[in-house]
Amino acid sequence: MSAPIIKCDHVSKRYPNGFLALENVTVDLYPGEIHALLGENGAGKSTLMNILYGVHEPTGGGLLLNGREVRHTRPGDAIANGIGMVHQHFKLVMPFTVAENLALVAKGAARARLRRHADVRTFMAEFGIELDPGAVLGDLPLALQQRVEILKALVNESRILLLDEPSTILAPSEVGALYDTLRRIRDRGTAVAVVTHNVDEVLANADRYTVLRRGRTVGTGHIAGADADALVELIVGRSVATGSRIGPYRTGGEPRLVLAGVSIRPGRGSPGLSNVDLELRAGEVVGVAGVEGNGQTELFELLAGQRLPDQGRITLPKAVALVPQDRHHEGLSLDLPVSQNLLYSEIMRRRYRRAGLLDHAAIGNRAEAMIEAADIRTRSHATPARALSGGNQQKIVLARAMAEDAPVIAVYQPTRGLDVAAAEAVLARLAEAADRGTTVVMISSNIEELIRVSDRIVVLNGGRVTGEVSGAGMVIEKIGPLMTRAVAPGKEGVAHG
Amino acid sequence: MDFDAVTIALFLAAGVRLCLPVALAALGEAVSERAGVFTIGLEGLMLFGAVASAVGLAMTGSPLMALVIGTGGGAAAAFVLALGTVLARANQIVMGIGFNLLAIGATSLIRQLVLTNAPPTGSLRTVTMMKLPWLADLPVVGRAFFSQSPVFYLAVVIAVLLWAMLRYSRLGLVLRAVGENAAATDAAGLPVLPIRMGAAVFTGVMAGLGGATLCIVASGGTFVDNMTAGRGYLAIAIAIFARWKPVRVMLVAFVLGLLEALQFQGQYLGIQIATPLLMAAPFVVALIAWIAIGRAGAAPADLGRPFLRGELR
Amino acid sequence: QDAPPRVAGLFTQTVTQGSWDVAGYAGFKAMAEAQGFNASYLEHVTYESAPAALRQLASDGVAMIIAHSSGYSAAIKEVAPSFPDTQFVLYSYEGSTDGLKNYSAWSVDWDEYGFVLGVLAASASKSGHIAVIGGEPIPSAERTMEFIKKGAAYVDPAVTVETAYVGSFSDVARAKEIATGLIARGADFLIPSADTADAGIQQAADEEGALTIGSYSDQSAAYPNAVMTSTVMNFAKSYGEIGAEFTAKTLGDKIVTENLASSGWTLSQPFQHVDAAVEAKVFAVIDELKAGKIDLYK
Amino acid sequence: MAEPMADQMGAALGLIRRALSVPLSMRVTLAAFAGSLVIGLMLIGLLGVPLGAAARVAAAGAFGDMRAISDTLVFMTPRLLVALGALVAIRGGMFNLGGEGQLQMGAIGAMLPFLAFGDIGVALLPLAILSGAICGGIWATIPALLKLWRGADEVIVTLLMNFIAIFFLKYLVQGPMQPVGSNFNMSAQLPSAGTLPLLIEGTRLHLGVVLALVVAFGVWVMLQHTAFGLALRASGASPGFVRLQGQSAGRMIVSSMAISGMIGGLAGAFEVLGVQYRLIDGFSAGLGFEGLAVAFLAGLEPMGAVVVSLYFGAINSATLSLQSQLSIPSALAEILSGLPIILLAVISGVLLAKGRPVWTSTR
Ligand SMILES: Nc1ncnc2c1ncn2[C@@H]1O[C@H](COP(=O)(O)OP(=O)(O)OP(=O)(O)O)[C@@H](O)[C@H]1O
Ligand SMILES: Nc1ncnc2c1ncn2[C@@H]1O[C@H](COP(=O)(O)OP(=O)(O)OP(=O)(O)O)[C@@H](O)[C@H]1O
Ligand SMILES: [Mg+2]
Ligand SMILES: [Mg+2]
Repeated sequence: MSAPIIKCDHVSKRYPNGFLALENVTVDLYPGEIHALLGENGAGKSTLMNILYGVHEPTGGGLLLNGREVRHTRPGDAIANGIGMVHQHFKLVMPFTVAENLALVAKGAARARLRRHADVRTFMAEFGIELDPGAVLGDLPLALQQRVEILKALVNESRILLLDEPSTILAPSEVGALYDTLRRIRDRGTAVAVVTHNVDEVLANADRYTVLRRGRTVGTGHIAGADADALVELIVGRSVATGSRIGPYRTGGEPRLVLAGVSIRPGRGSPGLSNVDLELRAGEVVGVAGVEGNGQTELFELLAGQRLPDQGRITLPKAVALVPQDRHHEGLSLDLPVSQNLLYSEIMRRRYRRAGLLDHAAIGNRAEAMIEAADIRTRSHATPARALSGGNQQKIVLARAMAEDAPVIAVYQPTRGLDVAAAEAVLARLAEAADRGTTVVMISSNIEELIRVSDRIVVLNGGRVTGEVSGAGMVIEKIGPLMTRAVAPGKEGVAHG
Repeated sequence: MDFDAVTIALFLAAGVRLCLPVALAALGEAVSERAGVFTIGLEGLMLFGAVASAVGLAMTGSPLMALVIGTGGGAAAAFVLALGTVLARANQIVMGIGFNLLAIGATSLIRQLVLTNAPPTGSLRTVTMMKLPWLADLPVVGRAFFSQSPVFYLAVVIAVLLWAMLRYSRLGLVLRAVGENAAATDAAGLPVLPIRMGAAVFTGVMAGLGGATLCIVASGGTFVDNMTAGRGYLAIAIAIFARWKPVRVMLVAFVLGLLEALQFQGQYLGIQIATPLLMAAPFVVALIAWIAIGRAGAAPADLGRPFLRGELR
Repeated sequence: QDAPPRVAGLFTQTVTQGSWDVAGYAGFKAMAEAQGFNASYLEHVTYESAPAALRQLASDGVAMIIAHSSGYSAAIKEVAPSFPDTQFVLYSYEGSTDGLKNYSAWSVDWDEYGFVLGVLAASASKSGHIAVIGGEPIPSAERTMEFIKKGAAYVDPAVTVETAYVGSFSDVARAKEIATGLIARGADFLIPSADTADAGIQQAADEEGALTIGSYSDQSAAYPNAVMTSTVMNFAKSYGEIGAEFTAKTLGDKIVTENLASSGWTLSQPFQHVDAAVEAKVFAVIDELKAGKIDLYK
Repeated sequence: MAEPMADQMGAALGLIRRALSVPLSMRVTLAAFAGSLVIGLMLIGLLGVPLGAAARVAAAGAFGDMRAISDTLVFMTPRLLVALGALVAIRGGMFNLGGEGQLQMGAIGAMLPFLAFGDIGVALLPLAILSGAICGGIWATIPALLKLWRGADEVIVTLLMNFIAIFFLKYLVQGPMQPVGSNFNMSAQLPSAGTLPLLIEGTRLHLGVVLALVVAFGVWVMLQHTAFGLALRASGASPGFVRLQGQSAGRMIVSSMAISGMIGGLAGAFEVLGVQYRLIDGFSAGLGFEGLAVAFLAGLEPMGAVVVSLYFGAINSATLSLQSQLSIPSALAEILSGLPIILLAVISGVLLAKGRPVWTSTR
């Protein structure tokens, strides 16, 4: 390998609130490599990427581009130096078309090359991506939006490509396609840096890795010769059992929630639901597998009581505890303190009152206990939820749902974006709940984790249930095809099988 | 009343004259809101434009120069306002309200210190009336639309240019992107703050021209304290009502101008409706129309949000 | 030697712009200088803040407060009883002082004023179509319009008198648009009665070739093509009397009527743009009014 | 028996202590006020007035004696109430620009019982206050319902309804509410039983001032110490969150606007019942927007609104003194009101850009 194309040289970053997110971090990126950046939630991965891209400026150290010192005070500087970035939270203009979004970033010659839709198609084809240039971004499913986010980073002939958690929102099959694209880009001599929480993905696709922990580099090396357990231990600082079954296989008790012939009309970018039959029983974990956008959202809304079926019947228990997919908008009220987020449902059920007013002391005490029990890392219970890392935010949502003691708990992508340790903790709590007799419905596109906690898994595809597997039958080889095999376009009211 | 051609032409012409200052300011507001900047200070910008034009008229004696100076006054004031709302990231609503209060006082003070009480003399014909050859001789429309102030023709041209700019040009794309998602525009390497500053100053140009038109074209060069009397707020309503589309802005403003002209017709005809109720009529009509439209197209997503790079949302 | 007494003036708009307040303030200032008062003034005093302003002035030891608008009447009647040592004076119109020992008013006979305007407009109009444009439809304005109609009819019962309101006392642009519309409908003489907004009416007349008048002071210089004559309020006389009566301690519970006979106001001469006959005719009526030979309330 | 009593007393004392603890952000507010006063005095100096004298007159005018203080408080009251109304709505997720209109309707409402029943003695005042609040509340509920029913954006609706209310009041005092034979555009005067009693003889300090402070305290308790307030804040900031919690964001919008309008209505009612004693055209002169600015300057915190509106009250009585004693043009009053708003907005913005927001709750 030649010289690094860019080097983060002893970089530190202290945020204005005084929090030291990076401390003396040095990372080299070489042309023609895929470099994985690993670390638990809040370790500083995004911060590092953002510094490379000019979103944040380092408070110590600097950047060396081909050995020369450069300053990136804004993304424009980084782009001018040949850097492209795929952001963890997409930077896309949703009402614009694909072509318009690409035109926005294009500079100079690139702009001239993307003038017509046909040109845009040609450009996309270079990376094996096929999209309608006239499609409005907001109408596309997440996975396709991500393709556009990647294309944007490539428009200007990037020599360095940064990707912040690109695989988090993808189904396993899509992850493969993503790395196919990345390898093509790497092979053209581009340095590719990828942030991810998935160690297996790193081992399968990356050339080198760097691990951050609490803002410091704790290890870096070649993938050849690394193994999963060692990497996980490097990431979280202790060994974590991953990949093994959590808890025993359970058999469900009395039925608690029944869907009978439920259909929901197709909506924008979604097939709706067709004739779904499902019976959920006490004390079991039912996994719902499927590629995102195959009716999961509608199913969750049905369970949440936010939507009624257009056809068919649903019998819900008195209460369903919910862990929604979008924790920032539905799971939490970000400006409320941790305590009130934790106890919101209970407060609304007329608890924690004194003389008709809120009993803040009691709320604080109860919240402290829950924070302790759920291992939520926060400065205090009065800290606004906004100031917590994603993993810890998710723990709040889960802790609240658990505390409701509802007969059914429905969770939707509960570990998305969480580091290994945080994800393990979430799965363990769900398993415990089922052991205590709660019905757990877990909708997820992560098949591995579904297999590890579920007692049976139903597969949603095109709005229909294309199959159910249970016990030892829960293997990727069986579930994958059910998820991805083409189904006849969903016609309302047509029964399957 | 006899609905002959002349009456109708005069009525339409009055609608045009009444709407012109507001329409100009509303065009400006539409642009800054497209770029994500809510210019509540529009009223104040119009006032600064008006007082600058009056000062310009007093100094140069030329109505044309007065309009230019008024436009410049609005732009300068908008630059100062945008230093607060765009660069310093001040809350756009608060800043606008404060700016409007300040503008009432400051323009009055300027008038007292700079302008004498004597009303201006000399002809303002060059800016109040310009008959377009051939077109002005057309029946009805000739008198209504082609025997107007040159500022009106300018406004129509600007509206069409803005429409084309927003729809077809790269500048339009970038401007809309800044209003829809400033963070994405920034990540695309484009200078968000300068773009917003530019849009805000353009709003000042239009509001300044609007104020100058109110003072020079509509009021014969007389500056009166707080002479905008709510027209800035009305212009904001028009910009939103028209969903930030320039040509629609002109049409909505014109309809409101007609409703205002209709009040006068009502008064002339001795219709027994109290003046205040007549004056409320345009607002009632606008409200009803707004309710009828219902869930109109979405506002620029980043409208009113100060841009902070790397902000956690 | 005692410190000179403090007096204060209250104005609804501003003393630096328009006609009513500017001319009134000039009278107020001249009076204070002549009498050696320590004078100050408040402008832009809304009727909302008037009671507060009056209370503040009175409790500050201001000995005489002159309010230059009839709209202040209610505020004075409310505040005056609490401040018996302060003299309150109102200029414009007042019907009754409610027996207050510290309230006096110089009350203009707006009925007569309107009548004369009607007479002069009807005499000057060639088309027999005149228009009156008021600010807001306040009762005193409506009443003035009634008397303008009477005056016009006195000259020629066939004269058409159109009336309209701007809806504001300061919106020059609206006033101008309304005036332009009325001229287009055939009016060739416009009577402005909208305070600061008068400028728009006079401009419209000036541009469209109609006649108009100046209000409260001679405005012929501003609109030389259009102003036939101006009403000239004799503020010097009225304010002079107020100052003298204050010094003589004869103020309190009195209403002084200002009209043609008292030289409270007059018309500037010579008339422009019309035959001498018109001027003669108007002044003949004025003389009859002064002599009490015309009953306005018939 | 004494046990819960003491408990409640303790709770009440705790509440008061928390209400009075001045938040750190107040320093910024005070800095902006001081800055604008300095600029204002410099302007006065430029007009040729000795600075010392101006400062003395201004200070005495705002706080010099009982009368000055009561004037300041009387000017504070409507601004405070409008701000409280605005912040309740905004906290609840409705961008209520309609303070001006709600104030007009409140003023109209305050006259209705007298016009309907005449002088009916002690019952008149409470009826008038109630009627003012209800009229303001109804006026503000309309935009909320229109938003739910038609999706009509409240910014435009409230803005337009301001104009409608202003012209409606104008119409009333020029016509239906004008006593026969009157020479002025105002309604008949209220009988003394129907007005807010003066608290100190020789001043204008009326009961409404105290009631406004009580309302401020009440709003604070409601927002911070009741489940309803918690739900209101949560639904304003995160409608998706409360929906998932099984609550109706729509109901929250309606109730926050109703409360907001009632408080805004009180602002108008107290002006009529405590200051004007009658309905006068144009009595509010932009109070609605000033109140909105106060709400934002206070970071949408009720106790902050007390401090900020007090400043505006002081500015108003101080400039009145400056005018009446030094004949300083009234334009300066507007400049002095506008400056602190601008300064505070800029300081807060700069701090926000530096990553240290003054107020965390402001959206
Ligand atoms: N603007 C900010 N101000 C203050 N603290 C911040 C800011 N941005 C990030 N942080 C904090 O800095 C730390 C590092 O954040 P960063 O986003 O880099 O983590 P990460 O490694 O990308 O985590 P994740 O896996 O959750 O994406 C976290 O504790 C985070 O909460
Ligand atoms: N956006 C933010 N604004 C203000 N403060 C923040 C922000 N993000 C993080 N912080 C502060 O940084 C601290 C550390 O963040 P974080 O919760 O990520 O810690 P952590 O222990 O690294 O979490 P994790 O358990 O995910 O590893 C937080 O407690 C919080 O006070
Ligand atoms: Mg963390
Ligand atoms: Mg991250």
